[in-house]
Amino acid sequence: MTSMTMIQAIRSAMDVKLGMDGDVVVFGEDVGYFGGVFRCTDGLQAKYGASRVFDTPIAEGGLVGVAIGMGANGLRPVVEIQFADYFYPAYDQIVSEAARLRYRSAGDFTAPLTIRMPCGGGIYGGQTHSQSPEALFTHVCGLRTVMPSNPYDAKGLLVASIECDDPVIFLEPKRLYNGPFDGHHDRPVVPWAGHPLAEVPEGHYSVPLESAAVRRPGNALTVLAYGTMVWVSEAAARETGIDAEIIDLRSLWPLDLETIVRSVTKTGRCVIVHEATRTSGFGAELAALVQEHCFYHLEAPIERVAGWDTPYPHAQEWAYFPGPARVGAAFRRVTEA
Amino acid sequence: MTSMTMIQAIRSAMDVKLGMDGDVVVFGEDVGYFGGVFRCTDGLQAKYGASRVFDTPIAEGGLVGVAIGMGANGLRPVVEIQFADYFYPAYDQIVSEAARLRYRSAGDFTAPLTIRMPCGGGIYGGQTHSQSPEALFTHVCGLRTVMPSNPYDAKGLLVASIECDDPVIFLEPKRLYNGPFDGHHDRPVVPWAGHPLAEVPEGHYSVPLESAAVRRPGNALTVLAYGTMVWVSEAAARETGIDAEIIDLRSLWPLDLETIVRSVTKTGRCVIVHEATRTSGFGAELAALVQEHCFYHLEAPIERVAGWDTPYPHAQEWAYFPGPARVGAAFRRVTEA
Amino acid sequence: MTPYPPLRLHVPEPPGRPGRETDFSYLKLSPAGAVRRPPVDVRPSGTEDIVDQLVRVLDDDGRAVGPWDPKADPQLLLAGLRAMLKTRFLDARMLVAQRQKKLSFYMQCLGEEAIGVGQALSLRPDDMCFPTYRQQGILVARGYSLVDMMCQLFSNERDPVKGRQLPVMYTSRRHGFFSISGNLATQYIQAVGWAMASAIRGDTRIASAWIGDGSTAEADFHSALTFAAVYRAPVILNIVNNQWAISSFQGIAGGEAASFAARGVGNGIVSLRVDGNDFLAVLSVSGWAAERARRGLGPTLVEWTTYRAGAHSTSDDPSKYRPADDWGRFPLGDPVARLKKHLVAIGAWSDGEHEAAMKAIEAEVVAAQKEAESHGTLASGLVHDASTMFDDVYRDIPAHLLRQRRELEDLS
Amino acid sequence: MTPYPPLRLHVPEPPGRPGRETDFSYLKLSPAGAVRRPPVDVRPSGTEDIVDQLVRVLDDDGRAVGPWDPKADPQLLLAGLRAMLKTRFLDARMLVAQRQKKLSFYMQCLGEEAIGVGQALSLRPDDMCFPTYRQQGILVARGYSLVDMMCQLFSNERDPVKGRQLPVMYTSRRHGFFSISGNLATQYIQAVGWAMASAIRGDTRIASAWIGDGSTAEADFHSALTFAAVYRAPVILNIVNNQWAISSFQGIAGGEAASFAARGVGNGIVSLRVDGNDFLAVLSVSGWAAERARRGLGPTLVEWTTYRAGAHSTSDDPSKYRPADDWGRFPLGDPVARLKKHLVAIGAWSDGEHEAAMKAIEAEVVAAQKEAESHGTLASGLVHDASTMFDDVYRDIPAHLLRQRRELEDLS
Ligand SMILES: Cc1ncc(C[n+]2csc(CCOP(=O)(O)OP(=O)(O)O)c2C)c(N)n1
Ligand SMILES: Cc1ncc(C[n+]2csc(CCOP(=O)(O)OP(=O)(O)O)c2C)c(N)n1
Ligand SMILES: [Mg+2]
Ligand SMILES: [Mg+2]
Repeated sequence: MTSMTMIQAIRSAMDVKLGMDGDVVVFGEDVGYFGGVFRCTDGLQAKYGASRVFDTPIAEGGLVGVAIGMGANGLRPVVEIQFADYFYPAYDQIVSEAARLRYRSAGDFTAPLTIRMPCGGGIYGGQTHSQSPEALFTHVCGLRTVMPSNPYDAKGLLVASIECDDPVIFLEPKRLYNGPFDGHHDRPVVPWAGHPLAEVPEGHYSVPLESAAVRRPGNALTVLAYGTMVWVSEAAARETGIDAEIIDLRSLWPLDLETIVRSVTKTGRCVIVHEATRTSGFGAELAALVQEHCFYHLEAPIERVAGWDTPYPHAQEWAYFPGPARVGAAFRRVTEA
Repeated sequence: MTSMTMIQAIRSAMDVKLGMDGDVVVFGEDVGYFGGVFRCTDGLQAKYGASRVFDTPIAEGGLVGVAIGMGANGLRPVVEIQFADYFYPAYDQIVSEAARLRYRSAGDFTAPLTIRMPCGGGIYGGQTHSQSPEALFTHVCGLRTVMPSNPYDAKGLLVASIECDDPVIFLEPKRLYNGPFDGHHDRPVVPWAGHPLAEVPEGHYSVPLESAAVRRPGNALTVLAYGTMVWVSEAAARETGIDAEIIDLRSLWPLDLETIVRSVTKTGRCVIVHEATRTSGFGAELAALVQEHCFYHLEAPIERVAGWDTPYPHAQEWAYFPGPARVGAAFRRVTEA
Repeated sequence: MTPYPPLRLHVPEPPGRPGRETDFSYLKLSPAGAVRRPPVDVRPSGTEDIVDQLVRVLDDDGRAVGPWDPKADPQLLLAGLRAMLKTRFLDARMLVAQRQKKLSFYMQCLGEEAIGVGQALSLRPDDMCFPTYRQQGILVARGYSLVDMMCQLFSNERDPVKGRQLPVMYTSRRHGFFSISGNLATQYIQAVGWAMASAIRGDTRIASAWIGDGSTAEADFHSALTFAAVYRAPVILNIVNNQWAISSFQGIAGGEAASFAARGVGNGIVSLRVDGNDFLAVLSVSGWAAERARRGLGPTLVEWTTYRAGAHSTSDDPSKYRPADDWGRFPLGDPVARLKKHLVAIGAWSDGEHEAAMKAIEAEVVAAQKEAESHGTLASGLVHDASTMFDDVYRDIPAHLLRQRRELEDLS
Repeated sequence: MTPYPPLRLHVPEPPGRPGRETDFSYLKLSPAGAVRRPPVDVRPSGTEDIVDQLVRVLDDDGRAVGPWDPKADPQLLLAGLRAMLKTRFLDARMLVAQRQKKLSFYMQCLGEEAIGVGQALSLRPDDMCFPTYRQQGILVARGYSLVDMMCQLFSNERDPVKGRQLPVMYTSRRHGFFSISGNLATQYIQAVGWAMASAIRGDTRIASAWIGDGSTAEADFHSALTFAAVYRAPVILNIVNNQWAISSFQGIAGGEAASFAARGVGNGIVSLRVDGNDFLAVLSVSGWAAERARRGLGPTLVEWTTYRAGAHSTSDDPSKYRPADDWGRFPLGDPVARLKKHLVAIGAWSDGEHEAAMKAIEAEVVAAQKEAESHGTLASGLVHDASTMFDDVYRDIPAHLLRQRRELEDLS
């Protein structure tokens, strides 16, 4: 066990898999010699050589396209999209190809690839370095979408994603890379060091996909969150004193619906929190599912706290970010309803 | 007034706008000389010349990209994506550029373009000629998403879309091009001729965006549908004898929420029907909104009837298509709950 | 300031339209044997000077001439002829079957048979092809079962892709034939990735990528050229320029100002423009390109000049946008007739043998169809069970799809 | 079969790394004055033979030589020098301000100033530029207010884009400067569309498109070349090859086997490779390309050879991936020093005047900064009100955004 930041944990997952499995390759823009703009692949090219860890041209569609071809030829590519805001040029390859290949060939060809991308705001990145596009993947059948909220899960889920035979979209909340950020941007930065979820085994382990984690048991309401919003929700629970049960979804789709239903059936109230824009966000699916499965237990409307339906503004970042105040207000509304 | 098919109505909208406004241009793959694979632009090049109506290279990203540049230079482009299944290569230009340009430049530049695309199944088109990707647009702030269900609306909404200063995604349910298809694929084809909604003025008129239409008033439950599913829902109501209030959304986003809330408040029950895959489909947003706004009036869980979460299969088309039987079963469940 | 006249938009027009005969002089032709044959280790810029010429082997008299003569074993040529004929018969029968509604849709490759067949015969069986919908010749040449092909076309209960795809969207990993996508061009960059994987793994298998003239405008074409050049991927980048993309002439794809082969040179890729209706040229250039790839010398791009003799698909009517008799006037002729003439000229074949071969092949195709139809057709409704629809979305069926499958089953 | 050795992946490596001096011989240089100057109505293939040479005007002694000498009015050159200096001072000051946290982020164009400035001075003021984040020189040359620029950089309450974009993402329709996107390459095809619109409307305005070497790998680059060639759009397609894309050398973008200018030729576009640190070459080639566009002769692609002297952005540390003193050894030198030398050589300028100009410009920049800061900085929190966040998503604010705005207001 060592204490790792989320960056180190993610790197460690790739390191472990590169070491264990000669078919794993890692590539993307600036990931080779330099080690990635967030340093997630730092040192891996030096360790495994340039034909296993390398830089690519700036062509997201191209790099996902070659990854699919490599997957069809027996490799297990792990590619990085430099920012989630830049996956759009690769969308056709992701949706029409990676997600459909097994189905359309009835299993004759498959593309087991993992697409990593840093997502989310809170770093003054403006509208093109802050997006959370998860709903654009959860709508696509054939894809798995995963988002960890801490170093332990990040490594375990990334290992599981690389080992998974389905294509996985692995979203990394970049604001959590260096510490468990709870939305209080005006307070001193909290590092990962010392946090129990930053205790990460150096070797191989995995966290199963499709399994949510109850981060905070509670009885007053159920909170469905993932990524940075798990920490924001914890802060909101602390600050409002409301006994929230906070579920960290970890795997967005396919989803651990059971854990959700069990909790909402118990609490009768539900708040969904995500950073992505609200309309047609993944929160909509969660709300629809919860009311479908827990209708007769619900005592208040399910609320969604989410990014506003605007691009992520640069100077108004903290008015946009769904911080503890907004989340806490929703807790209050839902418990008082 | 003439009786028009949906194809003729759509053509007429472009014809009227090309005639009225010298800034309107129409282009896309095969839309020029040939008049489009569905003939929607037939005769327009001959009438307005090849610099106003023309063929483009097979590059969806490219043709949307040039449309944005043209929009910034004062034109009002109406482009066709040959099938909605092929918009993916244009997604970056649509999301990162068309939808964001006004915002990021604080109104300094805008791109008033209309992107037409035939969508939906029921024509044995297989997984790449049958998709309904509306949710991939409704999640994107800055876009308007529209889907007509009949010739009158098709023309009126298309005129309104072309005149709108925001970028509009205009989805055309291709199974409705030639008749009001209600899902009974084994019955004789019903043409538009003679249908009241096929009575279309030849000249200029528009149907306002953001306005839903109540297609069938009723008291037993509210049905939210659009495109082909409006006709399928009417068939289901007829066949089950359930007094459904069927709302044709027409504008998916921004949405006429008022009409929806008024209806569900009255009926207390709601079924949402769409052809797109269910998970994270637009139905999820509708369900989330309805339970948010009508929670205390709801007497049963909101149900979604949608395409299964698989690609659209070719040979199993009618097991996939959400036809009257599946929709009717949902009506029964929801009214009996 | 100088007064400039108003600008005007140039929109390329084809050199022929219904009622106006095509002027084929736009096709820059070279005489057979005229183009030099660079060594296989030619540098990326080493084909710059010949990229707009047209590599040809067969002259008008059916003789093989010049440096690109593959000096092929006549048995190989005969195998090619048979595969081309079989492909043509298959297409013809399936067009009829489509009109009979036994399949929902069909796409023939009439006039382009030499390219797929010739390249397949130049590759090793385990080299991987990433075809478009007009390379059925590859499957035929590699001996894929006609019955399996037709079962796919009929979407019947033996359809290897379980009815999930439109007809012609074959897949056969065992025959080195990648699953065809309905989305144009996507497979072009995947082929490069497959080839890169070969290089990463220290393998010797190479990839063959396919795209149409129209589809070169798509993004994936550019990605493919970039990645292939950067990593010197062992891949053959084929462009089938059959002059049309549905109703759009190749000028709309950018073929007016430069050949498609020139795109390769612009990206630092060894590139050639070749007579795609000349089976010997196809064999020769494919073999040369394969040798380059396998020797680690990097990618080769080949623009095959040919003509889409038929409609784009069974949904298309080309008489709406081009002269009806265009193919008959296409200067590079019919690849089958040209190879036959050569074989007869070298004494390896005769009219009688040809006649007999045609009969035998037709009988084989008819027999295959009969067998395939016995497993059902889309019209007959004998298709894979609807519940199979939920398989293969993921490796294992997740909970939500099990629920949906149950819902479907409950309904019936 | 022949035994082939296992394939191996080629991964391009730069000719220099930290601790290993760059060998700049990979840059094919031509002597000043050596490249011929085709007539403006040259055919698309007419620059094939010179596309890998390097158009240069200034020789080592600061003299203008050869057919590309623009014979420019010294006043124009002085305007260029001043705009370059102003750009450089602006960059230097903003780097410091960023370190002081007055702005969140900054990107300089050190070493590349001649290109944006020179092209701006070759265009008419109403020609539309579609820049990347390294063409601030265009705005400076066109006289955009430094205060407005800085207000954008400080994201303050006078920021013309209301704090919505990262610093350097300027927009000014009035100055023919298209809104910069954070997504690479997207504006390249939009420029072509803008130019096509000019042609459709019978206008005489042209467009200038900008992209970096690294970004040429993106799809939109390919679309732009295709559409520009097909419709002969009146556009200048600029590629700024500053050798790096963050940490990736231009070889990773495909610059190893062919120049980026060669991409243009491959698409049937008149293309040149030009010394981008030679202000006279920039003026001359830009003017030539603009004349071609305005005369309806179609697009011109220009690869400007230059060097990214500084870090990619304030978030980057180039010492991690390239030798620290690389720029000092770059063979094409510093564009400002080279133009100054020329002006002194022709007697239009002196060291004293230069010194004085530097002082005056610095004072102007400092004064502008003072004024801009009086309207706030990101650090000071004096920014556009949060409620403005909901404006401009659509032309009119729709109901759901009014609800969200109310929710935000209720919160505070
Ligand atoms: C991304 C995408 N856009 C559009 C289409 C529709 N489409 C199918 S085939 C075709 C023409 C392709 O022409 P070409 O590449 O020349 O191939 P050919 O049919 O001539 O063999 C088009 C536009 C598609 N399948 N995919
Ligand atoms: C679509 C997209 N992918 C990746 C990035 C991240 N990114 C920003 S700048 C850059 C390098 C661009 O290099 P180049 O085009 O050579 O321009 P330069 O910075 O050298 O001027 C990258 C990869 C981005 N902004 N957009
Ligand atoms: Mg073609
Ligand atoms: Mg660069």
